[in-house]
Amino acid sequence: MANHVESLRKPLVHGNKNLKTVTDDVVGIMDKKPTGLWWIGFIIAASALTLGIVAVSYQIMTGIGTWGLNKTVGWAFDITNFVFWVGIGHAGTLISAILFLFRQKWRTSINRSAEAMTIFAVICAGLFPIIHMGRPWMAYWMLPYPNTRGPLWVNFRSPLAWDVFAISTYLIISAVFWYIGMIPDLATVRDRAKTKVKKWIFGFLSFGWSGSFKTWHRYETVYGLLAGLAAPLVVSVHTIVSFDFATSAIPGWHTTTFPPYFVAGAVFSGFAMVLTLLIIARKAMRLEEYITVKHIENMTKVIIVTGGIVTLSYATEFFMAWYSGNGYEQFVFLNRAMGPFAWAYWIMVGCNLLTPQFFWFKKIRTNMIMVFILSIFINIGMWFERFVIIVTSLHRDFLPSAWAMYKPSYVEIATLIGSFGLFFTLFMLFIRYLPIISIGEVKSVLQFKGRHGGEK
Amino acid sequence: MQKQFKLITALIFVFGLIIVINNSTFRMPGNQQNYEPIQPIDFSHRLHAGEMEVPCQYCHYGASQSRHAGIPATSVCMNCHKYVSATRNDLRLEEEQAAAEDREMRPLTSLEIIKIYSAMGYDTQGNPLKDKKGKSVEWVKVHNVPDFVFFSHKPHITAGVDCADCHGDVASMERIKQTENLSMGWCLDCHRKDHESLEAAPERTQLLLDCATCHY
Amino acid sequence: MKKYFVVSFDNEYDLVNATQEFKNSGFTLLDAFTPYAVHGLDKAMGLKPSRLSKICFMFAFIGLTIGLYGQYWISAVNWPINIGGKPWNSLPGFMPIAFETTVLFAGLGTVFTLLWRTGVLPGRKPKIYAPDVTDDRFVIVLTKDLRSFNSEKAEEISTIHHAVEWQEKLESE
Amino acid sequence: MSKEKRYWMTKDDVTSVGSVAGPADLEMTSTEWNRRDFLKTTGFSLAAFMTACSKTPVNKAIPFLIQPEEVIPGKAYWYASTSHACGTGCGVLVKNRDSRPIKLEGSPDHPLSQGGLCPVCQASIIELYDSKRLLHTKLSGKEVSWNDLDKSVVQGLQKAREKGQQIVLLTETVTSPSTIYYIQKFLKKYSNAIHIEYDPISYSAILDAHEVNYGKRILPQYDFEKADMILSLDADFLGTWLSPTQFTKDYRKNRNLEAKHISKHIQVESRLSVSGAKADKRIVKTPAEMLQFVKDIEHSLQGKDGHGIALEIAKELKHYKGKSLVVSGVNDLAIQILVNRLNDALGNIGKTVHLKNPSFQKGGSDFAVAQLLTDMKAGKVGALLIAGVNPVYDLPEGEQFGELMKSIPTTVSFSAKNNETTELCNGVCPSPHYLESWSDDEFTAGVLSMTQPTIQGLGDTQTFRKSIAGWAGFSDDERNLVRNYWKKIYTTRKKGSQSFNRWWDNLVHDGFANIKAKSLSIGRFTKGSLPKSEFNNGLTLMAYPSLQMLDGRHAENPWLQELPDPITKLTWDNAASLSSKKAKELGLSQGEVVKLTANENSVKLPVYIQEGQSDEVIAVSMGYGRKGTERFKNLGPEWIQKKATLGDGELVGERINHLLGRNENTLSFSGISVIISKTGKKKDLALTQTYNTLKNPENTSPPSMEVRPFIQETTFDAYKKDPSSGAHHGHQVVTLWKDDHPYNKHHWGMAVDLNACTGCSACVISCQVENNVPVVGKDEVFRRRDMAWMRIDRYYSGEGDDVDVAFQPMLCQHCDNSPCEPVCPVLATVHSSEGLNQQVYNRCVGTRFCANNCPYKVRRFNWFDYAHNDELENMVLNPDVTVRSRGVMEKCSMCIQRIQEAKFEAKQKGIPLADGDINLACQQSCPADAITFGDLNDPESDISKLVEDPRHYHVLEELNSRPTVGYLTMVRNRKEEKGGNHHG
Repeated sequence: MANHVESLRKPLVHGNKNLKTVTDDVVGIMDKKPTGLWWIGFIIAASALTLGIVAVSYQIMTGIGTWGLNKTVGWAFDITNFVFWVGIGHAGTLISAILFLFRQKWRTSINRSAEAMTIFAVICAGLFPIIHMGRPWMAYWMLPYPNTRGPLWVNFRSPLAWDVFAISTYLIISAVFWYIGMIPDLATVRDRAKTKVKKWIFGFLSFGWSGSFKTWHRYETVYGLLAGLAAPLVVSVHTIVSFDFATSAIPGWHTTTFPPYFVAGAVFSGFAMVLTLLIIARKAMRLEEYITVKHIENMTKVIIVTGGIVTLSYATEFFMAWYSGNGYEQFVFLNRAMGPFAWAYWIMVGCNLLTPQFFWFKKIRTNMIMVFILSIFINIGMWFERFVIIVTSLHRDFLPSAWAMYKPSYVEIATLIGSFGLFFTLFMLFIRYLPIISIGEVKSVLQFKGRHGGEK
Repeated sequence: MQKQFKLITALIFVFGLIIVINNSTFRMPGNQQNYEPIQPIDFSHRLHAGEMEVPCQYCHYGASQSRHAGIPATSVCMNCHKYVSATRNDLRLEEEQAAAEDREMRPLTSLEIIKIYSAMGYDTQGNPLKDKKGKSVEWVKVHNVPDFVFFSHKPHITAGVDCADCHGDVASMERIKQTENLSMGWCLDCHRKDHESLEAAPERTQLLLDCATCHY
Repeated sequence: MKKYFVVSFDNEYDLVNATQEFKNSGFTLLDAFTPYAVHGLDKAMGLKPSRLSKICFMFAFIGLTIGLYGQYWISAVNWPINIGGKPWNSLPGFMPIAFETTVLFAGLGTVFTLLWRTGVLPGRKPKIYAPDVTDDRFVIVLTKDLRSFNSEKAEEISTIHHAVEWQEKLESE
Repeated sequence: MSKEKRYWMTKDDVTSVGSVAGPADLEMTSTEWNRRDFLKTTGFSLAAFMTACSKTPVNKAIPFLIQPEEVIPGKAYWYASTSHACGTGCGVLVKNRDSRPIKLEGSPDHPLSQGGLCPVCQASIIELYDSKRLLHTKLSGKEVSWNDLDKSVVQGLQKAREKGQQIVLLTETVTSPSTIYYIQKFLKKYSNAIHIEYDPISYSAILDAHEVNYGKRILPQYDFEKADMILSLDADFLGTWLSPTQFTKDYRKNRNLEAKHISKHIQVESRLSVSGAKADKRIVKTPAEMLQFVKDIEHSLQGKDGHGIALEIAKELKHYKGKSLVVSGVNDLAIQILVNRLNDALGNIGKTVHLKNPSFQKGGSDFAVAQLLTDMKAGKVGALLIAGVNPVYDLPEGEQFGELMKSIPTTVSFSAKNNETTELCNGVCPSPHYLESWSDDEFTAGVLSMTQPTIQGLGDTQTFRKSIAGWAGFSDDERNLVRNYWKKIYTTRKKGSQSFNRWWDNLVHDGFANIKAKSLSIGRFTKGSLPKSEFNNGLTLMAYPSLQMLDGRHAENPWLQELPDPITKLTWDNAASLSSKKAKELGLSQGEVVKLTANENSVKLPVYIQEGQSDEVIAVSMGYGRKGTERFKNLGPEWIQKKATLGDGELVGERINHLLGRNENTLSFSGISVIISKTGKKKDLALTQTYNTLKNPENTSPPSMEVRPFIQETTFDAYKKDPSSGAHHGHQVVTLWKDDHPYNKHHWGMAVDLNACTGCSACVISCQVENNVPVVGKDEVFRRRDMAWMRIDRYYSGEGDDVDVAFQPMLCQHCDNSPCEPVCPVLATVHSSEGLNQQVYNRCVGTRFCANNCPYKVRRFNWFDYAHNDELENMVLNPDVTVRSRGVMEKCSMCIQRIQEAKFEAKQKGIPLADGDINLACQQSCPADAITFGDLNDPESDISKLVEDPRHYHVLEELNSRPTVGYLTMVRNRKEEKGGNHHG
């Protein structure tokens, strides 16, 4: 009596798993000694993080002048990195929330790591607005709190104040979403733990989860609600990030298409980063049976779509510049394509427009090495997209007397490397110490259905 | 039962903390309320401003014309202390004693006034010494406003603000003490008021709330 | 001292069917314990839909109000400051933050309510009636205190539905 | 200000006023000089939280010991005095706070400068607080007392007399009648003594030419106000030539568009100068061509054969007979004689060229110096007393001069600072800064300018006057030396019938007095014969004084080193300017270091590509490569990628004086044959502006906007027909919002008249001094992080040597709908109820969004803690303005401290603020009166009238940021042919 569902859809998990083996596979990673590949990755990431810490400490002690900025180009690497990381942070919540709402079951084996990636990326992103300040020790002034200054509040009309709320809300909600989703799995780990310490730690972390169905019942409701909240949130966050530019007066920034453009770009870059990470993780952690080629393929399809939106946005920008008849706007776009930063522009175009086109071919989509390489190209392209938007718009804006060039300093480059270090260090720790696949959710979509499956 | 107990404990703790913060020396950074440092000379405002009713601007003459009210030069002290060298009590005692002992009154100089004399380079009787140069008294500044605040006494005096409004009842202070916290909120309490002595029209009040009223 | 009748299954179908039958046979279900959220079990157990979505809406509304009114009060009432010639009440400019506070309040409010109501809180010890409920066991717990509890009937239903094992438990465990 | 401000006279007991030398005696010391530290402390308030609870930082308040009369701590006092920064003698008002000068402003009533003040003079105040100043007398390198030095010098003088050797007084042009008097006494006492004057930037040829034409070696006074037609032959009279501030003021008066007629200015020059930039017509000629050109004009004037442009100009000159003026800055006798002939032929003498009331600003003789060199070589000189000049640096034969000096037994130098010459002298006499000394100067006949000390001397200094008087046998204190001289001759020179004491008091109070000019006998005009001129053809070198450095005497002034040259926008360097055509021809690019060889000497300089310059001329500014500038080696913030301002053993720029030559008896600064060769090296040029036109780069120029419309320009002809010509179409502003922000009381506004602005940059320095703007060093400027709140944008239009130049002072526009304000998350920049865009430093967290969003890019960020380490130098800081710490944004505050002060003052007096009560720092110092500031709400104010002027416009009006700083269209006196709106 084969399950008739099986004949319609390919299984989401390979390898004929049952409930027990799923637990063993996922929790087993945490019990085993880490592989050499993990150590290599961790050491590289931790070194990069150390470099970043040194660079940021030096910068905070000496001054923002240790970056290559000047009075004309007031933002460059800092906000580029910020927007880049926020963008990366979008795929996770999108996978877990929006795909959840659309009942896309294939998300179950990747959503945990994608969400973790979101949180780590948002942490990386959140750092930049703080360290890019001239006086980061005053960062708390961004929050409206009663004080003895009158009280003096904050400017709610500033996109940066919006950012504070958007990023922190996003971080909080994502983290809660992630953690709530992980509680049942933490309980599983707790119940399998052999050492006392581990038992105690996971006992604490799992909040006394007992698997009670009354709890599960409410939990499911809340999970759905959170997904419902996170979906518009994820859109709002990058919309607000795009407002940083869209509400300004600078040609090349002052653009109404920015919100959808940025959101699509964020999903685009986020999926690319998820691909990069998962291709490493499934290899390093031997999770090929859970994170299957089908997952990878599905994600490349999302990339094709969002890549298309990004392409359309580039075209729209140029069209609108021409159509507006606004000379400054037109100049900025010509300057992007043919000015001193044309190289950055063409890297962006090359990576973001051409790369996704390869994914039309199934052969490429299913070739993990190709997908990995192409995903990295997209990451690079999307970093340059933000760089191009920020730097080329600023360096030649209205008054030619103020036109200037920008060149990053070593400290800035080290800070960028450091942010990758932070991201990968956290991710490495995550795949080692926490269940990287949502055990409960995978179990719920197993093709195996008890006595029909033949175990008994 | 236990739950309620915990809740009550927590509440008591929070309220306690608030009370402690409000009523102790625990202050926000930069807040020097109740600062009452020991000064090099035991100068009594109570005696001078209170009992003797010396007007504030006799010594702090800069207040109406300048940013700083100014600490009087030692020579200003000498305007009176050329003649007044000890407290009335001491003088009366000496007078009585001299009368009792049937002798001339000995010149008396109180220890604090000797400090003024020595600052001027005078001897203990207040007579100039030839080879001695004076040295200014180094007072401890009590009312400190951060450097990014431009505070000028002049417009405040012009607007009819009383010295005591900010400096407290100096006439009753033995040693000078900062009675107000001098926080920005405290400044604004006054700058926001439409009180009549300032003859403030609404736009005038707005003017007093401009950042550049104090920060530039 | 409360007594419980604990039945374990190894798949969700048996669990759901057994639950249905226990319920129909007039047993008092204390709870069920499963490794994942089993669909259909709520109906079998006769659980009402959760009211958390209403809670969520309430918190969202509070968040929106605080967000909007807070910004208005700060910007236009408490200390109106001329910022780039913008109106005191720059409502369109207040929207992003109002949206964020709405989501934040709704999300956190709902989650905290969930944790509070279900007692899933840091430091809590779980009540375990049978092993492996977080792994591959599906467990039904029936209250055995009532005089009406029919042990034979219970065992019978368990057997019919391929229960892996069943046992009696005391609360102290 | 001029009406209301009281000038204070120094009391006769100077010491009581200026008694405060060190910070120790000043009240509130700790707070006034450590503002920045405070900002920093609060910055770390989180960290300080713990300590702050228990510990309070103790501030000391140290009052005066003896209360000086009329000095209230914290109150500013103003004294009238005279600037000696460059020898033109502008009248200054010295702002004293707590007994120390902190700012110089032009004295509005002074007949010469008329309230203007050049950047050099503005900046000279910091040299008072130079911690590397000479403060003690030295004899052979050892510190000695004045008595010992006097003894030694007198011995030396006597020895020279015994040996029959010459005693030479080598000075700059001496303008002080009392000093001249004591010098004469000295010369009388030492009969073998001679007095030689020379000017490093020589005007010798003009003086000599007058000797040829009029039999008297004089420098006439030029009246640019009366000149309706100005022909300037390489005379940068608005920038550096002779008396630029005075000339700018006068020039401006005849460029007033309300009049039916404005002057026409034709500039013939080899390089692009500030005056050339303002000229209505600019003709580029090499020096050799220029000589021929003047001859052509003369021929045309005489009605002989004339052709081309020379004929045209001659015709025009003729048209303005008696109302024209020909000047030349070329130090060449032939050209100067021709200029005299032209002026005579045009009947300008006595009208625009005054010989009877000549200028004494420059009187040096190149011939005398050449003679001195010969004498020195012959060993005839036994004692050399040098004052105010630096011959080892200044003279082309400087090195030789230094060698020869060594063999002279007695050499004494009077200088405020160590320089190339003092290093080689036996005796070093520290001169006081002019702000600590007494002086009387007659810079132009009939105007006596007074200099009084405004601070007690910071060192053991003494004026040249006092020493020379002492050696001549007149010992007295500084003040009496001057006063007694005037007491003696008072009756012969006075105007009016005041008693001497009264006259003296007024003189000191006003800073100047009109006196009777000494009568001069001027001979009748004779044509004279033209000497041969040696202007080489082919590639020639031209050395010119840059507006900041002049002859190099202010090379140690950090403000001037960082002031961008108005034309090149170059700081911290001089460069070899080449025309773009020539550079292309030679295959040189900007910044490439080339070797220039002339007169057997060579120098290595980076190339700067300059528009509007003759292809056959390499122009290099003088005043660089001064010893002492090595002090700036480590100026600027320290960090890993910092490039030192100077390399090891390097000086700021290169000295080029040794490349100059002598032409008969005059020093030639131009037309010197030069060989240029590549070195293969490159040098970073710290430019504050790198894109020089309003035209978009060719490959990225959009079809709808070839030229950016920031400069409105028209011709006078077009302006007369339509005053709004040159204007761009106005933008209709529609708003959805109701206006929440009426400005009920005041609404401050500013207008900058582009027609008046000469780009001289006086405002830039004035702002820097007033607002404590830091100096950041070459590397930071190179990285485009200069901090000046006010910058002067300079745009070229046209091509090759036919370029037009427009200057546009750019400062915070104080937009009513400021783009910067809504983006600040912490309310650090908000709008005041008087329409000012306020920047609150202590609230700023440094997101820099405001600067990014500023369409005018006028915000400045403190990338580092810029050095304020020099305690003495910090005395120049304005105590009313916060010194900004690292990490905060800053920008023009519209001198809010001045607005506030004026309001306090008016409030105290109980009278409303009147138009003109508030003078901003930039506005006050502007020699061209280009800046007007006032209340837009007052319909009678000057600014309100200017806003209504058809010429008034806003830059980037279409953004609807509603700036309150506006500009007035530039009008060139041209025929309409070139069309209005050249710039766009």
